[in-house]
Amino acid sequence: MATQAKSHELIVSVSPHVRGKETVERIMWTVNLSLLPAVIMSIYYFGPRAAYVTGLCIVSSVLFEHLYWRFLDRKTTAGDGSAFLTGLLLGMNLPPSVPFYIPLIGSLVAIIITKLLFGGLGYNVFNPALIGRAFLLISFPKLMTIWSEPTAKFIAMDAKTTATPLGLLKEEGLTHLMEVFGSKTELYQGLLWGNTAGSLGETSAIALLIGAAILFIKRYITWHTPFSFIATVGVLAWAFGGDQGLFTGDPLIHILSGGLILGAFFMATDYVTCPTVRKGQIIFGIGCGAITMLIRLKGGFPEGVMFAILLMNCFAPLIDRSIKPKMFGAVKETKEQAK
Amino acid sequence: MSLQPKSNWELIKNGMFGENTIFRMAISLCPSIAVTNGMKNGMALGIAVVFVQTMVNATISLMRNFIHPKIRIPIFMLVIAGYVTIIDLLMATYARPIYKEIGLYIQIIVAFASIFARAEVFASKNKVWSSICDGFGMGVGFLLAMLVISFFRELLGKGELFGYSIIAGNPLLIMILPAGGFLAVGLLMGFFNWVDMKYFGGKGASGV
Amino acid sequence: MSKAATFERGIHPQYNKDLASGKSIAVASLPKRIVVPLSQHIGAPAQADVSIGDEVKTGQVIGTTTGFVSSPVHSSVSGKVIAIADFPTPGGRNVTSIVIESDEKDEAVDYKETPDYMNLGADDFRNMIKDAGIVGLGGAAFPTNVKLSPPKEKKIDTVLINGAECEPYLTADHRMMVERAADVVEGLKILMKTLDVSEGYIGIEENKPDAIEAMKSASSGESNIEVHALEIKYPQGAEKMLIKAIKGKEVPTKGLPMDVGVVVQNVGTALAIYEAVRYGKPLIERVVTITGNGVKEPANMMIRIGTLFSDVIDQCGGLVEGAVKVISGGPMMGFAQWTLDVPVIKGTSGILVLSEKEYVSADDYSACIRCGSCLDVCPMGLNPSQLSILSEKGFYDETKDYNLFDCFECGSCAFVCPAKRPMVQFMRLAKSQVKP
Amino acid sequence: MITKDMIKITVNLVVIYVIGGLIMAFVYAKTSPIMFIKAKEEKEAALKLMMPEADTVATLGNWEPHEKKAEYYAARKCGELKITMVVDEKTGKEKEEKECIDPSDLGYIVEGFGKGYSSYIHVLASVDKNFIVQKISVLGHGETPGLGDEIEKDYFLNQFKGKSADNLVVIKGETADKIQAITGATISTRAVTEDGVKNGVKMLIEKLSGEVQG
Amino acid sequence: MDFTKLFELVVSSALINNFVFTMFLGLCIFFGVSKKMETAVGMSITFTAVMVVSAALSWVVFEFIMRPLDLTFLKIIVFIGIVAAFVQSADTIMKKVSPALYYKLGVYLALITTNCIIIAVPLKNAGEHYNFFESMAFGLGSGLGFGLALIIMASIREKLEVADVPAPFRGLPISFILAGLIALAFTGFSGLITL
Ligand SMILES: Cc1cc2nc3c(=O)[nH]c(=O)nc-3n(C[C@H](O)[C@H](O)[C@H](O)COP(=O)(O)O)c2cc1C
Ligand SMILES: Cc1cc2nc3c(=O)[nH]c(=O)nc-3n(C[C@H](O)[C@H](O)[C@H](O)COP(=O)(O)O)c2cc1C
Ligand SMILES: Cc1cc2nc3c(=O)[nH]c(=O)nc-3n(C[C@H](O)[C@H](O)[C@H](O)COP(=O)(O)O)c2cc1C
Ligand SMILES: Cc1cc2nc3c(=O)[nH]c(=O)nc-3n(C[C@H](O)[C@H](O)[C@H](O)CO)c2cc1C
Ligand code: SF4
Ligand code: SF4
Ligand code: SF4
Ligand code: SF4
Ligand code: FES
Repeated sequence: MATQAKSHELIVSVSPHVRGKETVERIMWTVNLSLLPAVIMSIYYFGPRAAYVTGLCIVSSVLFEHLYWRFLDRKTTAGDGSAFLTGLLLGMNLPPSVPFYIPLIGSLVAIIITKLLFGGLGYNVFNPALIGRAFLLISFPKLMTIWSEPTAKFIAMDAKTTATPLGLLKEEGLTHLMEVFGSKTELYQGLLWGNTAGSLGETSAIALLIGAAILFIKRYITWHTPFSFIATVGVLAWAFGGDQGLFTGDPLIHILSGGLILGAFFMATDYVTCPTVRKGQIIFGIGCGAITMLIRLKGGFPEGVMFAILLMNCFAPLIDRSIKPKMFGAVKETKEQAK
Repeated sequence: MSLQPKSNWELIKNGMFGENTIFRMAISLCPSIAVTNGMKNGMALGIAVVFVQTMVNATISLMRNFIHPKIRIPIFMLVIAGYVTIIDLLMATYARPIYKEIGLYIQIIVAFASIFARAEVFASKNKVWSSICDGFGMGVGFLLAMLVISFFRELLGKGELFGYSIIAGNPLLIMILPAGGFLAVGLLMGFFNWVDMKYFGGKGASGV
Repeated sequence: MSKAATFERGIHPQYNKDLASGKSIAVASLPKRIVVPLSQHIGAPAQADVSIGDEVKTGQVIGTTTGFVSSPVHSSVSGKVIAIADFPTPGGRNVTSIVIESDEKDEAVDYKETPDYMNLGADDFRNMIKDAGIVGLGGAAFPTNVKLSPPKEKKIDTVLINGAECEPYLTADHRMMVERAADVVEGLKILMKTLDVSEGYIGIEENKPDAIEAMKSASSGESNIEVHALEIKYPQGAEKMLIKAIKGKEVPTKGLPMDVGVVVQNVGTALAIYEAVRYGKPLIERVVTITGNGVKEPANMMIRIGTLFSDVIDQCGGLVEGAVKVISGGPMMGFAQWTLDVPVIKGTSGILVLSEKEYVSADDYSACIRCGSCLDVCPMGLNPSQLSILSEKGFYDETKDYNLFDCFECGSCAFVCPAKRPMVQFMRLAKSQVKP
Repeated sequence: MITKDMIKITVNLVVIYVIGGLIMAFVYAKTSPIMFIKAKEEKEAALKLMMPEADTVATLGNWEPHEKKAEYYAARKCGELKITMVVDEKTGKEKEEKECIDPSDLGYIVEGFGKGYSSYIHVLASVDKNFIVQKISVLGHGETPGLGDEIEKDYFLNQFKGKSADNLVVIKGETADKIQAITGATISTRAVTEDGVKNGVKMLIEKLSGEVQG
Repeated sequence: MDFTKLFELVVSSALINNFVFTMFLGLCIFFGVSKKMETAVGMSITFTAVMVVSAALSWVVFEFIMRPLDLTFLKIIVFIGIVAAFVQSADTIMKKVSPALYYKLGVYLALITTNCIIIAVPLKNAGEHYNFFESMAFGLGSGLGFGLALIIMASIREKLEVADVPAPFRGLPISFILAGLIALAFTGFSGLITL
């Protein structure tokens, strides 16, 4: 029989025998791509230095990941795009003017200590890029808080340094911030386009939102974390952020600045380090928002997104452990058991 | 805990390496981080521990035949607390600048599991001289661990050793801060395990 | 009805039903040799009632029941018993089977026809169904008469006919509903009478409008039978999901449909019941979809139980060059076959042959990246990510905290997993290591 | 039997505790006077350092910045310093006793606390009779190493010399007549300058200016 | 009584000056009992309770006996004695009054005396001259902070249990690194309250 002759070549595997088209690589590279608009804006405003710093982060991240697996004699995962993404996000979270060893140390901490020692992609507890940045901020507090003025000239080697909008808000108050920017509209415009001082990738809200839209459409991220995060920040900023008493704050300034957009859409959503259960993600987002505002308004740092996400990373396993998805048929069971 | 007689040198060596309080037994961990942000502090506390551990072992061993087993715990506590009080007072008097920084941790030596444990499992059952060697070994093991950790932390975190500037440039400030302490101990522990596994066929620290 | 009924979560795979959905049910040629496993159902295996060398007729009982949850088997051809031995089955196990060489006459035993069958009582129906060897044709092959004998304290009020056919590729139920609509409705009426219920439903996914149409017109005279269009979503056909979609009720965890007063039967089962009651015909053949890009001429065929896969595939023009995988059942839950010398059994709803280009390798999987997709699709609302990790690392006991045994292995989680993790394998592994 | 055992245990315990207690008490008795003297000497030395040309420093009073106990002092120059040797009653040793005759105020020293980044910063500031800052020093703090702890460095402390209370204002950026903030540690700088020193000086002015002018 | 101050004291000792992450006390127990969630929770409850009570007891003894008699140099032995005695009697009472609770939490009681945190609280109270309520607030905050640290750590370590941590780092080393990263995250709270 003709058919029988082929029998021995049949592949046997467990069901299901068809699979969806998503792969880890595809997801990671798409996220990378969705950050492209923000990268372009950063190069536009901060000049070639932006490309240099970000590039250095990416190259060293991927390299560290590769070398680590080589050292352990295991298959490298350097090509799956996650190390690239970590590098990219780390770069986007650095000030433009850092010396070359800062990206290298940041990548080392992010990739080796935070990600690979914990078992690699999928096992890390903390957001690698953010730990990288926190480590750098604590280690080199001065270098990490020198903010160049965006010049929008492609060649800006020795830009003037200035303060970030949130830094101004915290140190000098809203009125001073208005003086610097002229009017509220100009401030919002600056924040939307990225024409303000800050980390490389966090300044242009529009570019980031374009990227976030791509991720939403592809369903790579859901609304739960970013929405609850941003909404919490907005409400708390409105309630407590004003200097004329309760409910006089300006939520938009807080939402558009200090890396909140970048953090809420691209970093708090990191699969590995946020809860998997969607309900848990809402709690995670609210926690991030609350801590962000606590730090911004009362704490020692002008911006709180990074620490808020890292602190909630600590709680993610606890959340995942306590919040279970609603199980099919579970309601009835409890009722019956009650009887 | 093996009770066959060991030579005194073996006892000391065992305390220093085989049963190193911090890297092997993972007890008395607090000071390994709290006072290792500079070699001076690390060494001071280490020496205090060598003193207390040795003296406690010696005293308990001397008294071992007079202590009624029912009241052994309060007695051990008294002996330990006594020596800790003595070293505390001495340092408060004669080493004031260091005491200002690490005073609390000197007092806390009283709760070190390693000291109590050695008194219980070793000194109360062995001759004076062996007990002294055991205590001394354990203490020195602790001191060594403190020196190793504080060496890295001070060098990386301040670019200094014992307060003397060694490397210029921006140091890794985090290393002398809380987070850096944990990281340094964790990385060193992992490194020692790796060496142990790769070159001595060990299975790594017993851990907790 | 305004919006198609459905359940929460689930997935949307590529359906690929048009390969065979237009093909009318053809009657397969009589097999030269059949292999009839004595255990084609859930429960105790049947006991051989014939010995080597015996002559048998079509429809003759060759294996008898041995317990309450058990089912007899019949010969599907006339001829001679030539062997009784262990043979591979599509489920992957080796099962004691009776091999019969056909004399190609297809001489049948006398079937007892009952034209006025609607006057019979429930117990008569149960006996007829039991004697006909009818088991669930939806895949699980649970003896139907057992399902129709619920314990007294469980009041059944609804019978659901499962015409969802949510598995991609498969079209057997679809064709049955289009071509045999009236008979299926009769089967449902018999079921309703057996269980003394007044509500009957037929649930059909919206991608089979002709079937919905046919069933609607066939049941138009019956006031207590309703046809429901269902959203196209896998696993719409799983009985718990179907009940949720149509009745809005959730079968409690670890419970059975009868806990919410429902009995679910597959379209094919209803048809087989009708034929058994009306014509006295035992379950000796069933409709099977032979499909996939790996087979030359996809088809829906009425095939005698015991016919080997190789015979069936030969009738469909054979395999194409580059056919890599043969699956008994659908692509989501079916079993991959290592040989084609396995028989079509009562539970075989399809033979799917995947070509190289449809095949996705799942050898190379990685750690769970906690994307949460599997949680979004698991129809049971489980946490497949956590379950798979615990099972992978050997923490079997902990899987029970995550309701391992509520997983019915639909494969939705594996389908969406970007890390390509063999989720169903992990679930089965854990299930084999702990007691429920 | 049992009572006998109990008594034995109790005696055993009591004896050992008493001995232990005595040993500790002995060490304490030996060390505590030394500790006390050293602490006093340290304080005196610190105060002296604030105004080296003064012969004596006398406590004028105390105040409570941030509800913490702090003192202020007058630094005096003596018209004549009489040194006599007396025998200490307690120790039986001879020691110097200074007597200041016809003292005149050179200036004042004030102890203050400033609310910093992560701690209250303990400072001493000396002013001349016109309340112009002469010198300040940081006695203790818990600020971040590498950032806030730059307040201990001379380049920062030296800025204060010659400034009046009005000029004790922190400026981020270059400044000659005000106090320049340490980069990355504005909070600590403010704590020292505006909270610690300036408030202290203001308090001195309030308390003493009448006296001085009068 | 100044409630704001008390509240700040609790928050500060629980979050900002967290015993584990910024003061490095109680590490042996911290690493020892944070492997399983259940033990972590049990330990947290026991700990907080013991901490508050021993802070109060020690304060009374220190202020009313030791200080008037100038016996402050005995504080180390006295405090550890108080804690030990309290733990011992709590053990006995609990066994009698609520065997169920004893069965759940009793094991942790035994662990407490070899832990430096428990002695650090009264020592610090004495050193900072806190009043009675401040001492209790400090004890409470410290206990809560320690419990929080234990619970976070346990939940993460359960996750790490299934992770591919390289062999030399498995167990204690990775836990230290983890604690370091948590401490890094906790620096976010620094500067929130100055005490
Ligand atoms: C052990 C076992 C016992 C069952 N008992 C009953 C029963 O008493 N009544 C009933 O209606 N169905 C019973 N079922 C059948 C299930 O309800 C269900 O129809 C069958 O498992 C096939 O479902 P599936 O094809 O969705 O997997 C039983 C199934 C199993 C496996
Ligand atoms: C994931 C899954 C999908 C299923 N899909 C169908 C289906 O589309 N049609 C169907 O008749 N049975 C389907 N079944 C089986 C049903 O759950 C149920 O067993 C069957 O409808 C009962 O009828 P039967 O006893 O007549 O086979 C599915 C089962 C599972 C677990
Ligand atoms: C880890 C860390 C520790 C800090 N410690 C201090 C400090 O001790 N003193 C201080 O004034 N600012 C400290 N800061 C900085 C403050 O948050 C704040 O940014 C700064 O005081 C503002 O000063 P600038 O405007 O000069 O940057 C620290 C920042 C970090 C990241
Ligand atoms: C939506 C999304 C967001 C991500 N965010 C981050 C991030 O903030 N930082 C990072 O290092 N990696 C991020 N990654 C990449 C990846 O998840 C990360 O490298 C893992 O945490 C490493 O195990 C992200 C990936 C996705 C899909
Ligand atoms: S093929 Fe599977 S999913 Fe489809 S009807 Fe049959 S059992 Fe149901
Ligand atoms: S296979 Fe199990 S866990 Fe996965 S989706 Fe289906 S029911 Fe859920
Ligand atoms: S779909 Fe796969 S990778 Fe995503 S959470 Fe589930 S198991 Fe993990
Ligand atoms: S629990 Fe096991 S035996 Fe039962 S259906 Fe699932 S895999 Fe099959
Ligand atoms: S040394 Fe602090 S608990 Fe062990």
